[in-house]
Amino acid sequence: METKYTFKDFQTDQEVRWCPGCDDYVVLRAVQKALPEMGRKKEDFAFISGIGCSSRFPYYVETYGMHTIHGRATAIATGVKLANPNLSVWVATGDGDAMAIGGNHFIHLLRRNINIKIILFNNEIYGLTKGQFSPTSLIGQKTKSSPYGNTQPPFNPGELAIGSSARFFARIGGNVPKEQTDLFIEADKFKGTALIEVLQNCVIFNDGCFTHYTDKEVKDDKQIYLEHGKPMIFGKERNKGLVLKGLKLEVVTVGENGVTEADILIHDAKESDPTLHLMLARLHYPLATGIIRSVEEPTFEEREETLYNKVKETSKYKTVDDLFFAGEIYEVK
Amino acid sequence: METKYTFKDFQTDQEVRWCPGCDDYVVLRAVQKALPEMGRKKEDFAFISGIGCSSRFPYYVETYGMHTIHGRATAIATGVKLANPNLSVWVATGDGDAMAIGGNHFIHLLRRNINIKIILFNNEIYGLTKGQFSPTSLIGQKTKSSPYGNTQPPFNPGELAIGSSARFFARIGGNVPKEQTDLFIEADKFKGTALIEVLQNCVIFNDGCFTHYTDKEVKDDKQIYLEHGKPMIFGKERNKGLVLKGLKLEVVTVGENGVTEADILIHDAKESDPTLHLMLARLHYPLATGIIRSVEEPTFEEREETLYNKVKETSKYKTVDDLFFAGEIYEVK
Amino acid sequence: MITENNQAKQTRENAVLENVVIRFVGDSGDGMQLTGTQFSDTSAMFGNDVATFPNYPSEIRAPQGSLYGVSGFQVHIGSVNITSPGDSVDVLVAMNPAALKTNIDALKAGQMCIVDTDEFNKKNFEKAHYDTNPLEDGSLENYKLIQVSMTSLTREALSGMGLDNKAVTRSKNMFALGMVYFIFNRSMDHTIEFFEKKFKSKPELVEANIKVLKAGYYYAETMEIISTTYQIAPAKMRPGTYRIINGNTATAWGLLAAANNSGLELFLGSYPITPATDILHELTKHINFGIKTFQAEDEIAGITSSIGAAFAGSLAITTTSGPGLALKGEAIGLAMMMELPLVIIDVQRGGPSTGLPTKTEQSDLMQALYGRNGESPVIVIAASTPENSFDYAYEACKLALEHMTPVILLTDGYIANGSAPWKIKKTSELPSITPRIAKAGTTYNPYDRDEKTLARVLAIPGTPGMEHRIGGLEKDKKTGNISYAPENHEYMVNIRAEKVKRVQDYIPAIRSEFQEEGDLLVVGWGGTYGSLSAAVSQINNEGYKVGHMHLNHINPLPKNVAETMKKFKKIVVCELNKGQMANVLRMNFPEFQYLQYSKVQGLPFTTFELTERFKQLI
Amino acid sequence: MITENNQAKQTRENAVLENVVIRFVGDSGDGMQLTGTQFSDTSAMFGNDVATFPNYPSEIRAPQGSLYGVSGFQVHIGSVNITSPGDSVDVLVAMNPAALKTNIDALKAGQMCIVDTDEFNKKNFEKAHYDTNPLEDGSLENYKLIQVSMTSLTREALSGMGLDNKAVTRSKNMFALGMVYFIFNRSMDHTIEFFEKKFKSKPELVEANIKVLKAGYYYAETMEIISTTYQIAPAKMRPGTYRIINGNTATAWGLLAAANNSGLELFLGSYPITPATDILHELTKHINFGIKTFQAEDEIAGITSSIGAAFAGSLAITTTSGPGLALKGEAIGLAMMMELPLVIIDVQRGGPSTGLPTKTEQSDLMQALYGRNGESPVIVIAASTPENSFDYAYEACKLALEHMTPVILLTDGYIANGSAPWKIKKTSELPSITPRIAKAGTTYNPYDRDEKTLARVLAIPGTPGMEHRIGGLEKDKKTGNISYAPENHEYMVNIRAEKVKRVQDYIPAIRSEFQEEGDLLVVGWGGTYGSLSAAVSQINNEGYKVGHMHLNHINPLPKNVAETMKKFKKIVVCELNKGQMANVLRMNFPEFQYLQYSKVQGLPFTTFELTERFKQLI
Ligand SMILES: Cc1ncc(C[n+]2csc(CCOP(=O)(O)OP(=O)(O)O)c2C)c(N)n1
Ligand SMILES: Cc1ncc(C[n+]2csc(CCOP(=O)(O)OP(=O)(O)O)c2C)c(N)n1
Ligand code: SF4
Ligand code: SF4
Ligand SMILES: [Mg+2]
Ligand SMILES: [Mg+2]
Repeated sequence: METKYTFKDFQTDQEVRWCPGCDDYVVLRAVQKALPEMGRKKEDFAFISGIGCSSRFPYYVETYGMHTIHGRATAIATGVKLANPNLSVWVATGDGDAMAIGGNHFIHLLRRNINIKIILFNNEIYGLTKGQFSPTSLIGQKTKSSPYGNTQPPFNPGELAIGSSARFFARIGGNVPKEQTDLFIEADKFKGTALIEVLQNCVIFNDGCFTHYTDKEVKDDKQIYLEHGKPMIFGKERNKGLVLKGLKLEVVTVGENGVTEADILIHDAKESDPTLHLMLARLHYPLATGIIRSVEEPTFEEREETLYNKVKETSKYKTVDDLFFAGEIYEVK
Repeated sequence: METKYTFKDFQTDQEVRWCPGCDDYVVLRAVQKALPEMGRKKEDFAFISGIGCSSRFPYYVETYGMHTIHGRATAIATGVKLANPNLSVWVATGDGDAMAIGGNHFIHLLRRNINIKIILFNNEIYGLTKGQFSPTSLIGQKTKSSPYGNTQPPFNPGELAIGSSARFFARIGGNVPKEQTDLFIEADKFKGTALIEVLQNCVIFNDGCFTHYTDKEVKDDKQIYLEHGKPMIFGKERNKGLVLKGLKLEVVTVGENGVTEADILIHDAKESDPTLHLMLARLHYPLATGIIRSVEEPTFEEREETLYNKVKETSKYKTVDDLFFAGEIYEVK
Repeated sequence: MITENNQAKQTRENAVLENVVIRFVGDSGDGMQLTGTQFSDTSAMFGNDVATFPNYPSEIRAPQGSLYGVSGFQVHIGSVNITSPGDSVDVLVAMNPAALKTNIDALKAGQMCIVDTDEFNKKNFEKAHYDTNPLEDGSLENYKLIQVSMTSLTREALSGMGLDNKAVTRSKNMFALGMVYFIFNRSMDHTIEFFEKKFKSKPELVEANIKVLKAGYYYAETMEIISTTYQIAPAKMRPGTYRIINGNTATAWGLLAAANNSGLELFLGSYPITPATDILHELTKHINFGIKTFQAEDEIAGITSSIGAAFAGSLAITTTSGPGLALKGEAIGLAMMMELPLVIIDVQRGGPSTGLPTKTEQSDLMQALYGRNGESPVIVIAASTPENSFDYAYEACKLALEHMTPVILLTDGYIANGSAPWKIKKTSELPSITPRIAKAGTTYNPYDRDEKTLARVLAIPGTPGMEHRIGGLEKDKKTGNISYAPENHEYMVNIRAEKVKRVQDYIPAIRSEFQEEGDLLVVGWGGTYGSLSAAVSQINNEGYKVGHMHLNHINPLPKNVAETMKKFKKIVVCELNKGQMANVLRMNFPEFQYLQYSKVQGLPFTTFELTERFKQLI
Repeated sequence: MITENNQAKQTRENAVLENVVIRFVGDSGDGMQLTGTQFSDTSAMFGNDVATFPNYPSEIRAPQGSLYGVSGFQVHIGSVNITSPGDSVDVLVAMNPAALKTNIDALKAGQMCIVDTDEFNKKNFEKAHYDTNPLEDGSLENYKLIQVSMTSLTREALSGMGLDNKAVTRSKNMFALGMVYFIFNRSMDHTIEFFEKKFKSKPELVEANIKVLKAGYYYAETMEIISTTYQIAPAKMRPGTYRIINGNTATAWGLLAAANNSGLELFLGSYPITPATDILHELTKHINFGIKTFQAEDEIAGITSSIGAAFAGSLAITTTSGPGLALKGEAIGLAMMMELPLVIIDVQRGGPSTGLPTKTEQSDLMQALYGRNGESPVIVIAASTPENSFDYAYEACKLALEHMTPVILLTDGYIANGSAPWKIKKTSELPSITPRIAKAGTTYNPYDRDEKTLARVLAIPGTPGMEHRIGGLEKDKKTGNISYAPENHEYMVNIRAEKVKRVQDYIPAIRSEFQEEGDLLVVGWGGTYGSLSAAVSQINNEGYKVGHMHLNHINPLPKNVAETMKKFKKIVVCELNKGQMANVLRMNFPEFQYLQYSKVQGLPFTTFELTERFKQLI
């Protein structure tokens, strides 16, 4: 490439049709800013989505894309990537699309570790169908389909994902474009299935559901932004930290009760044992954001490629015709 | 009930049609022995299955049952239980039925915590369709559909289940009827979704896949049978044990290097934090069997019942007619 | 259609009309749905017959002023029988340029167009892709244009109340409604009461809305811009207690009534999908009746949980729309094979695939009949109006429970969202429902059949002595055990088909409306009843001899369909698809020739296009 | 049918036959499939025409000796054209009482029944529900019963080799095969070579099997139990190189050929299901050709991953059977809407629901045509013999790629598992395939269409300058962007249908075989070709004038169907369902009257039942 792309190169001519104030706009912009940084040609991306507000995403990214059917984005992306491993394949999906109707393909994609990036727009609601509870809605949440309060305990996407063998899991607020851009670039660098959960505010049907974590005022105190190799420190004053007490994570204050920075856990996203990552994914105070887990292993397509090379080498048949004429054939004169 | 049932009361007139030597026979017998111990009437059970060798199960249990379609047993059982909470509802399902085509319903049932018992016949193969790899088959496993070796990393059912919020998870060998019977009785006592993974040998298509754990010779050394409140001790000599080193489980020998029984971890199946349960579920040496996790929480149907009572109390409408005639009505004369 | 009987009263003309079509259009945020509903409710209570048609954008909140963000609500009221919301419009209320642009074509020449001039500014012209100001460029000269600064007048009316700009904008729809109430000589009482109830705890909102409503009313009365007001007399309707109801609510209530009358608990397993979701919403509100609604993880779990509930003895329902029905195919086959009662409701929308999800269409008929593997006939019926959705939902339950088979009920986006007066039925007035449930203590064979209906009997788990297993494999005709025997399979395939066929004995005969014989028989089914009936009525008024046979029962068809068709020279099948019912008739009655009139635009038929077509055909 | 031209040779009679049907039956573990395959391969190599039909139990390993555990393999060989495995049997080899009991009815009176007397003991009588020994109770007196202690003789033959009992039992099928080889004057060479290859690394197994084979052969030769041997001359077949192939393998290979000739990578997304799984197995073996097979988590992921691959430029395939097709409906609609090339193969089995999974049926036709929401026509074709499954798989790919649409290929369990000689086609002999792929550097509009075919062009991701988005919502006819415009929707619905319709110009005309005009036209489709052809051939031999029109192209139908039908006085549509093709014809050609002959027993038609029926109808 001669000239570097800017985010404008990834804008389409389509009018963006989300509700004014929806966090989806933030993610779109963050993606459009991240793509030029990935050192790939514009035509080498594919954005695949299902159905939902967030699934309109591909229409707005100037590259190849498919807006498909509800819940199947991960499975369709699987086919795109396997058929054409050179593409950088991205899935845009909602909490309903990915974890309600699409739950099966979601967990199987994570299990297989295909090099696909999933942006999960978690707004804890079905937006497009105008506000029913989703598999991440909270107990007691009042929605159109739970007028007296939701009775279904939610999934924690991080726990479900790591339980399905996710090797890359990150979480990020819906209102922090800069951090999102960084995360998307990191996800692209990761070789394997990468899941990025965005805490996306739906201004219409679930406004403020993440405010207690993401509001500018409280964000630094209520979230911990994890970085590999760095101590788990957070807080406006950057004086809170996480330590391990037995099998529990505890919040301590540096400088209090003799705690020093050296006592604080160092984040190791690359540890293959998921125990600590799961504890972080489960944490409510502070809420863990950033890259929680990032463990490279052979991808499915690499395993397939290896197998192909091996079988090709040893195969008796160079052409399809060889096969047709091999073995038990006979002549009729 | 006057007279107590025996296992014979739960035998049907149908010829059992599994392959000679299949572990499914063992499980069937164990279930038939467990049912009389549950203090329920024979007609108050329902066994629901999908499709697969193991899914033939309901035909052989003399109570209510349905042999349905592939992958949907958990969803159908959900309807049975919600419609009729008095029933003791059991699902018989294979690794393919539950975790391939049925993966979505499986994780959602676990999330919702409906009081249903799932017996997962994990033989790491599709039996009924004559031997394709399943989502629990190992990398490299040669099957009809992976003649050069499987390339898809497997699920660990325990990890997937607990990642989906499973509150009860147990694992047991396919060849230990007595332990199975005990487990089924315990599962019945548990209030909530209970998953019992049976390591079931398929003599035809995947013979011996668990032998290194389940063979009589090695069983005591390679498995640890967990019991709530008891130390995590195993081994033919009962001198091996598990201790926690940081975030890793380690095997130690009691009497060596100053290790005493007091150092050994005590199994707490009822701890609501799943961290240690997940570590146990992931363990390869020894393989954890018995009840790994058993944490009671309100079931979905209880939450629904509570809601119903609340809404009923406050509702304006006593009858459907009340509703029809309420609000904006008008008379035409 | 306005037929003016001029009767000058006071200084203004006051015309008496038989019926009138009013369309309110504005931004999604402009409250057009509420405005329309208020007008239609008020008119219904006044005694008019009423039909309504809401039409909203597929976006949740489209940008203000945009063309695709226009939301509309059409009301057809009359002193005569009203069967459809009407095609062309007599009064158009357009709150901004985008609304005007996208709706003006529907307004009849010479008729009234009321606009909020405050919104006709450069910014909004751009958004609506207007190059010039339509109020000034002469493009509206064929209409009676009524220009009102509604926003400013609303602001004025509210001045001193300390409300912010947003509140002002939000209530200007009441100004429009007030004006329309005046124009049609309607009382404001119903709407005033409505606000008093709705904002019980926010008296300032009650006050504001009423103020604006009255301001609009008095403005129209006072200013010399309205030259004619109209009178629409009460319609002759069957005496009784009425309410305005939309199709989805009527469907939900039909299910409630069936649960009540069958003595079973209702279980709904469903996954949200437009335009069916409101049935789930409605039923969920009423769990106090001991019904159970279960929002499942997907459509397959929706139906399969219902199958479980059916086995366990509930009145089992699943609701969906086209793509969801496709996903349920395999499970419908299972229910059919196990011969369990199950009601599947498909509120059809524009297809194929995701298609036009917020638009109407009738293109799932073949899918309903054939969308699953093997020979698997089920009962298929269709509702044809918002209000009879109640009856067909009820009948679907009755047929499922009494004949032990899945029943597919087809409705569509048009009747699901449209509304009309419903003469309320008491549950005690409805036909009885007798579920086929085995009584404890009798001997039980799961596949024993009733001699007449061929329906089997259900033994509910928990009943002692009736333990049994059923499944999706072919089963022995006697024992119900798995059977691979060739003749048994053929026998069972036949008997399952025969069971559905015999439902003919339990459904009413069909009849041709307007004419029992004649030159043309218009055949329709499902949600097009209103449009077809209006068109056939009109063409008969014009002296043609045209009948209207409208099918609600599709599989099986009523017994006398052929007999009914025989009496006409020509048959035209009109449907919002490419001819699916025509093909069903060809399969069943190949001895007739079927003309077709198809429309696949996501829209209902109009009277005009229908009558034109009928005339060509005769 | 044995037409004996007695020609006594040596001491024994040696009859020359035109064709003969042999059925090998025994326990699942008795190796009947191998035995039958060896016999048919040897006969084919000798020059006979051949058709085979395996029939195994649905259980994986049923208990030994049980009735439902019987496994069979039927071979029909001839010096004449053989189109079906034949109905009734000339030689029955029954390895145990259960096998005898479940198969004896198929044996023609007076014909040869060979049994292993060692297995006729009390235990096995019980398992087979025989009250008395059938070899002694006179029940077999109408047959030429040949009693051989095969197990003992096998044990003897192997004595001294140190093999265990299991090995003895396993090879006794070779004793039977040896005998049959002698009876039909067949060489043992092919089978000997087979074992030499198969057990290359286990010479003791090679030796054992050959020993037993020869023992059987010489036993038959030596002992005076075989009074007649038979000669079946080579058939007149088109010269060339042949192999015996079953339908599933032929299907898989047709796909391989299409991938090769289209220059695209093949991608198969599939989920195992009987009887389709073998296509997945076969393709997976050949990943060395650069093809990709993906065993997905379910049918939906099977097809949707293929849709992804199609978008990415692969030749995309998904394989399944009835219940799986039901699950794929929604996704087929998506592919249809996006106008992507995709081949969906449905190997039909007995339905509805799980039905009779190991049996054959043709009851997915309507599902293939209509099993999804909205107006969503796709191409539907059907293979009709094991060997032409190759051609139709190939054609399915060609049509999909050249017309940019999903294509459903229907086969069935009968032709999928049956086998027949295939004159091998070189890939270079096949018609070319030209996928519609946009070339970099040209201007690209995703929904620009070819004038003749109306097919759009695919721009493969990775091609610079052609970035675009497609989806399941209705799209603008020009830009491909989302469009809710009413007329555009109707236009797009019509053009998608028209595109499929125009495929008529690219498929061959149909013709009626045997007679081009006459009293009766037998119409069939798909896998019944062999049975119908055999029956029509026979009835014409008997002097009737009956034609046979067999449809492989179903949507669209060939152009000259009506013309072809017109030439017959009566038409009877014969199918293994309740009349689905008859209804398709009624929809398309309502001007004809269609008689029907349906069979839904999980079994193919027999010549006898067909000819009887035809005679009744004429
Ligand atoms: C097969 C099918 N089922 C249901 C729907 C209806 N539907 C569309 S989007 C959606 C859920 C949207 O929620 P989510 O995935 O969280 O996305 P969001 O709109 O919140 O971004 C549903 C239920 C559909 N389009 N197709
Ligand atoms: C919709 C559908 N897809 C596929 C199948 C074919 N099928 C039946 S059982 C089965 C898998 C069986 O494996 P598992 O669930 O592990 O059970 P097992 O036989 O090993 O006990 C498959 C793929 C089917 N019957 N229905
Ligand atoms: S409904 Fe919610 S999620 Fe959807 S566009 Fe609007 S704000 Fe965003
Ligand atoms: S195939 Fe395997 S799992 Fe199935 S019955 Fe036989 S041994 Fe058991
Ligand atoms: Mg959401
Ligand atoms: Mg299995």
